[in-house]
Amino acid sequence: MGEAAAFYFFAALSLISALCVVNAKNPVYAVLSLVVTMFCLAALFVLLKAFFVAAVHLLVYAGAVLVLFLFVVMLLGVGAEGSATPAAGPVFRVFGTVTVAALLAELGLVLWLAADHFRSAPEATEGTLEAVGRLLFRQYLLPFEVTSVLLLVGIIGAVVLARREPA
Amino acid sequence: MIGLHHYLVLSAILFAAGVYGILSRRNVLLILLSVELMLNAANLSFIAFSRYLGDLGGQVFVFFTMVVAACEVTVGLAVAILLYRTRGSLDTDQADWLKG
Amino acid sequence: MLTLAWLVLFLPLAAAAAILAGTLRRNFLSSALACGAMTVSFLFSCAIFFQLAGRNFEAAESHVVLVSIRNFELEFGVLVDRLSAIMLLIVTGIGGGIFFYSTEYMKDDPGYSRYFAGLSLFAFSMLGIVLSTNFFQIFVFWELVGVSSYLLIGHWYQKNEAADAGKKAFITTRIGDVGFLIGILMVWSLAGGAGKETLNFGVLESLMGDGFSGGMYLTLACLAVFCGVLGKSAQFPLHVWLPDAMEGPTPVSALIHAATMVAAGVYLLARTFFLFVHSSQALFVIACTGCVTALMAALMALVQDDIKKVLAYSTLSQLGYMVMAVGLGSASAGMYHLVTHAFFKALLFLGAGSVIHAIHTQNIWEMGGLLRRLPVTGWTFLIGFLALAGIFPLSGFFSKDEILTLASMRHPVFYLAGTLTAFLTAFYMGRLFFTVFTAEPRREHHPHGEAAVIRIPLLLLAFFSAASGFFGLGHWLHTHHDAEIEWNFWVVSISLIVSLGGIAASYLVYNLRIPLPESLGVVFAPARKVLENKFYLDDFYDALVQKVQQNFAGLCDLFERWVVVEWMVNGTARVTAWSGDMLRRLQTGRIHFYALVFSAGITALVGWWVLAR
Amino acid sequence: MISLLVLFPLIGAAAVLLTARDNPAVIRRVAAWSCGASLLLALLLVFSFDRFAGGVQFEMRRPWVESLGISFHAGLDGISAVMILLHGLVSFSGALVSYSIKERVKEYFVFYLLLVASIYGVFISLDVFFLYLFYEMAVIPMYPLIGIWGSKNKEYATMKLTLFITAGAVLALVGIIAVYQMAGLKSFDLIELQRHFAVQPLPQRFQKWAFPFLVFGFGVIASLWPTHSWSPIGYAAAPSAVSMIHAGVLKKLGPYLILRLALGFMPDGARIWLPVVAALAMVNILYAGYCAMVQKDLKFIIGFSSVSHMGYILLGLACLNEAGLTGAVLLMFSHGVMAASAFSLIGFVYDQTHTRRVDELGGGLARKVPFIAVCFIMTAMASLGLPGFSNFISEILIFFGSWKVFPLFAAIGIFGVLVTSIYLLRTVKQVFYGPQTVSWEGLKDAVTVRARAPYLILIGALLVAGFFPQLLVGRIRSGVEPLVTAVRWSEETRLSSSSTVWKVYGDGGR
Repeated sequence: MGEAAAFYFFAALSLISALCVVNAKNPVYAVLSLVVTMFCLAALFVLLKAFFVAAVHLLVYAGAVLVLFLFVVMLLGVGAEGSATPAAGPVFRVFGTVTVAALLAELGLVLWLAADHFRSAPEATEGTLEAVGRLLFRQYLLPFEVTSVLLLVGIIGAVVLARREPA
Repeated sequence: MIGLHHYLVLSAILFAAGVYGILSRRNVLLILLSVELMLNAANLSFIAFSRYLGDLGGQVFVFFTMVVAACEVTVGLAVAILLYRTRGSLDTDQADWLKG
Repeated sequence: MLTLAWLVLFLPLAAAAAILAGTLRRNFLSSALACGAMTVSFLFSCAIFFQLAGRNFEAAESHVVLVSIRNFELEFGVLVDRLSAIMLLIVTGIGGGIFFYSTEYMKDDPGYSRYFAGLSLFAFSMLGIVLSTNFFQIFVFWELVGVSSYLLIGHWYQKNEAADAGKKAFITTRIGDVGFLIGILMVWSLAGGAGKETLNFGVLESLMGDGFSGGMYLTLACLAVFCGVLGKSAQFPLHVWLPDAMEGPTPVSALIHAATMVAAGVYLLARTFFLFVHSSQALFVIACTGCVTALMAALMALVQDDIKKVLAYSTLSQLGYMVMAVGLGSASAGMYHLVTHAFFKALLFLGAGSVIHAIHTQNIWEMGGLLRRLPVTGWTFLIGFLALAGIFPLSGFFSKDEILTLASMRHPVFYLAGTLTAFLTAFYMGRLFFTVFTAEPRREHHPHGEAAVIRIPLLLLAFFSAASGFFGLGHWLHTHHDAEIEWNFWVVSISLIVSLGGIAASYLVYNLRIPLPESLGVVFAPARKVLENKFYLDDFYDALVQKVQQNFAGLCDLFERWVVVEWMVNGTARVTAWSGDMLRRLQTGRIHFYALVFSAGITALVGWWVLAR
Repeated sequence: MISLLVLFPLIGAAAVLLTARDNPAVIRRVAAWSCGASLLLALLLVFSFDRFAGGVQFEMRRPWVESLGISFHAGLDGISAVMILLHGLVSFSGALVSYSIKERVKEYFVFYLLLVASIYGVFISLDVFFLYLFYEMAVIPMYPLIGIWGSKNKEYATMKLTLFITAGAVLALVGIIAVYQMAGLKSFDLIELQRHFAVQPLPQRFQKWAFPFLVFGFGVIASLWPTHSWSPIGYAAAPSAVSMIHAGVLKKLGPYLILRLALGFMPDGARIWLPVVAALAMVNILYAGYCAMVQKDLKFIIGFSSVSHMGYILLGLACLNEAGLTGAVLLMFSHGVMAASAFSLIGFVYDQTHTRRVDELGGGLARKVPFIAVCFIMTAMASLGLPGFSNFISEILIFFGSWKVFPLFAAIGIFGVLVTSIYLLRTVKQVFYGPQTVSWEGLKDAVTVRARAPYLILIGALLVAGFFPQLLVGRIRSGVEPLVTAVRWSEETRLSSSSTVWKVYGDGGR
């Protein structure tokens, strides 16, 4: 019962905050709402017994990514931003809404059609640090190492892009 | 007991919300935020499947997704700064250099 | 014997190649090579003739296969029989004389060596025609004589007229060759139908023996082959090139455009007469063509002022006789006239050449009284003239009367036309002879003398012109395909009288200069105009080339420029550019638009995928 | 050994790359030597080719991508033996003619040698993949060669030429892949495919739609009407040596590949479609001939003339009998050599007078440049089918071959020879004969052996092949016969002639 209650609570909260993200006038609010979403998602991960991922998730998203966002938002000036970013034009809005609705309907349809497959009971797998670590450093060693290269490239890219031209 | 499809439905809605965000906002930062939302919706499905199929590979994948997302954010934000610097605004409609 | 024939064929080619390869700068060596090769060829030809006589003139041939593809072979060989043996003697004999004559005539020419290379090439080609064993080979040499004639007519290529004349000769004869080649292909098909795909004369003759009937197809084939004759032997309506060809050096005119090449058509007809005898319609067309040519050319000869042009039209007219004879059913009569004509026409041309060489003009009205100044030329010219007019007992008398007798046996129209031509011939030749040699000169000349190399060929040819009627060649050449000709006293005497009448008339008018009534000139003025304009045929052809051909070519070019290039090619390019321009507008540069299209696309794809299940 | 044909020019190209830029004499010599080496090897191969044994000789094979069945498979049959000889002659003469190139000598020769190498590659490849690869490789150097070293209108011309050829190649590629899939052998090997099709031919319906892809795709390169318009302007703009290679050899790749791939794979399709090709070839012959008649630029005249002559080659192919096919291949050789000679001679005059316009040259050049004039006249004579040059033999063979199948077309073709002689003789007259109206002080005749060599080689080759045609005909025949056998088999067993797309078979064959 407790589990179900927790799920519905966090699900609802994450949905609300997600809607805030996409609808907020002020970017700062949007970022902060996303932080809430991330917390809820982390909580859901915990419910799914993915402890390690939940922890990393919190660290990376709530701790790093979103802070970075906030920095940028602040750096580029918030006040001007709020009024200077009206939503897209009406045509885009209408088509966007229709597209999203259709997408949602499709996803729902897929889930409904495939509902039978999801009836199986959950296995007793726990995403502990040890279990995930074993997998990462055995089976996925090479991809794991490659991600470091990716990160390096990302860093360099960001530096190159954001660097002020000397002239 | 919470079924797998609960998570999947939630993931779908979050994903759709992200798409909506991308389509309806013109601020680069907000678009990037929406992308984050979509990525995390996908992450949620991964974790849920991983749990219900008993395969930890899904969690590893989420890990990789996060790396990618992190990179994407750094580069994306750098681009946003660059955009702001050159065009004086974060409005994507201003950034139409590639107009044919 | 056959080895000798091969040598006869290839010696002149070797001489031509040697001159081109090595001795272009050494004039004497060049002419020595050419004349030497020709002399040896002549001696070998004599040897061949006697060997053949020793074998009772039984035909012999040898050939190599040039190309063989499955059941299809192109042969190249030598065929020695009566016909080719006599032609060998003519070509190498008269040709040799003309070679020697040329050494004097051309001596100061800058293109001396080139000239001899051309002559040797011509001799090779002509001998090739004579010795051909099959249609393919004769076509090969047919083309080669065409090109050597082109080169020799255009020898003085820096004169526009000469260059144009060469071109005209080559292209006009090639028009005939189009038909000739088609004819060869048709004959090939016929032979295939008769049992063997071959072009060999001997095999064809045995395939198409008595009782062979090819029907309409054969007639068409014969006429197509005859097209080749039309071109090379300058028959109406393709005769226009021959008068123009007089732009070439005079010995060339004598050799190619009088004695040998133009006679090749008649030789071809005689050689392939076994085909023609099966188609009376084809023969009729041939006879008509010959008849028209003979008469028309004789008429045109009446008004020429250029000594060589008179002879050229005379050649046309005599060729018409020969072709008519073949068309009337006797190839041997045609060949007979070919042989005698070769002698006296070569003689006349060389005589004319001697005159031109001496006084450097070709206009007969600027000449006169030359008999005293150039006695050898004059007297031999007289012999040639009388032989051509057909005066007893010179050679022309026998051969021409054989043709006239034959015509009288067939249809009075041919006979009348032939006799009229005989009269005209006598008249225009008389006009030429008297004006040039006996009449009072209108201008003083100081001709330099006649060199020995000019005199000797003239004398030899004069001898043969006079005597070759007594060799019984007509009978000797007779084959079972030819019509029998019965000697007819009346025909002979009438033609003799007519010729003498022509000479007499010309004597009165041109030697004694009897004043003619003014009214005569007025009455004949329109006819004279038509004749001077060569029956307007040249103008007609010019118009055909200028208006029809050039305009059609221009039309093709316009089509190419505007339809193919501008419309199709550049049009395609423009459509591409335009569609690119249209598609460019899709690239709004606005990320929202892309995102929308992208997600709508994904949605649509997923939807399709879902609904498809 | 056979791959050396390709390697010599490639090595040459590498050597040129390594040579210092300021040493053009060495660069030219290296290029000429490497082309010469290939020519010698080609001569050696052609003359040691056993024409009685026939088939494919000097074979070699190296597997490359086994999963797709691609291997480097090289060898010569009767047809390609003659073609490498052609290419050897033309490319060597072209290298000698290129001595007159003065700008960016190094780059020029690198591209030139690459071009030469890839064309050798096409002719020796017996693997469809490599065939196509080399073929496309040949197009690449062509683009800069014309675009950089060309003359008037070069940008337009090179663009047009490259696009046309590429478009044709793409069309053909569709056909090739279709055949590959349809055969189901998982092999690109030409010999294996042909062997397979001999036992189990492609279905007729497939052949009916796939054949046009190949034949019209390669037809573009053969300048089949109406896709010919790249050719005159391309030649006019290209530097002499490139015009030589292009008109002489590259253009012959079209009929060569039609013969190799289209006829070799799809005899039924050939029987259905070739009458259409023959009809278009007629348009080629007459239309291009008449177009040539009113051109003022010498290269345009020869360009249209080559379009016209391609008509004869295609007519010969369309006959589908020994005489026609042999004639077509021999004409590919003869016309290739002749066109190369014509373009090199025009280039010689152009280099010194800087004009190619007949009216500007003013006539009478025979006195000024007798050697060039003689060569040009001989070339013209070869082109208009004078006996003694191999062009004559090949045209005669084509006429004999086509007379049985398309008597009307044969007659038109013979008439086309007349058209050819009209415009060529007119050109000769206007340029070389008559009085000289422009003095051309700087115009010098070719006197040195090196300057004369290219013309002598080319014209000599025509004469040798014309006097001893069996030298080449015997070899060609051994290559052509299997194709004819396949066609004959198709004729007898599969399809009555009434189902051809276009019934033009008359009864001229009686």
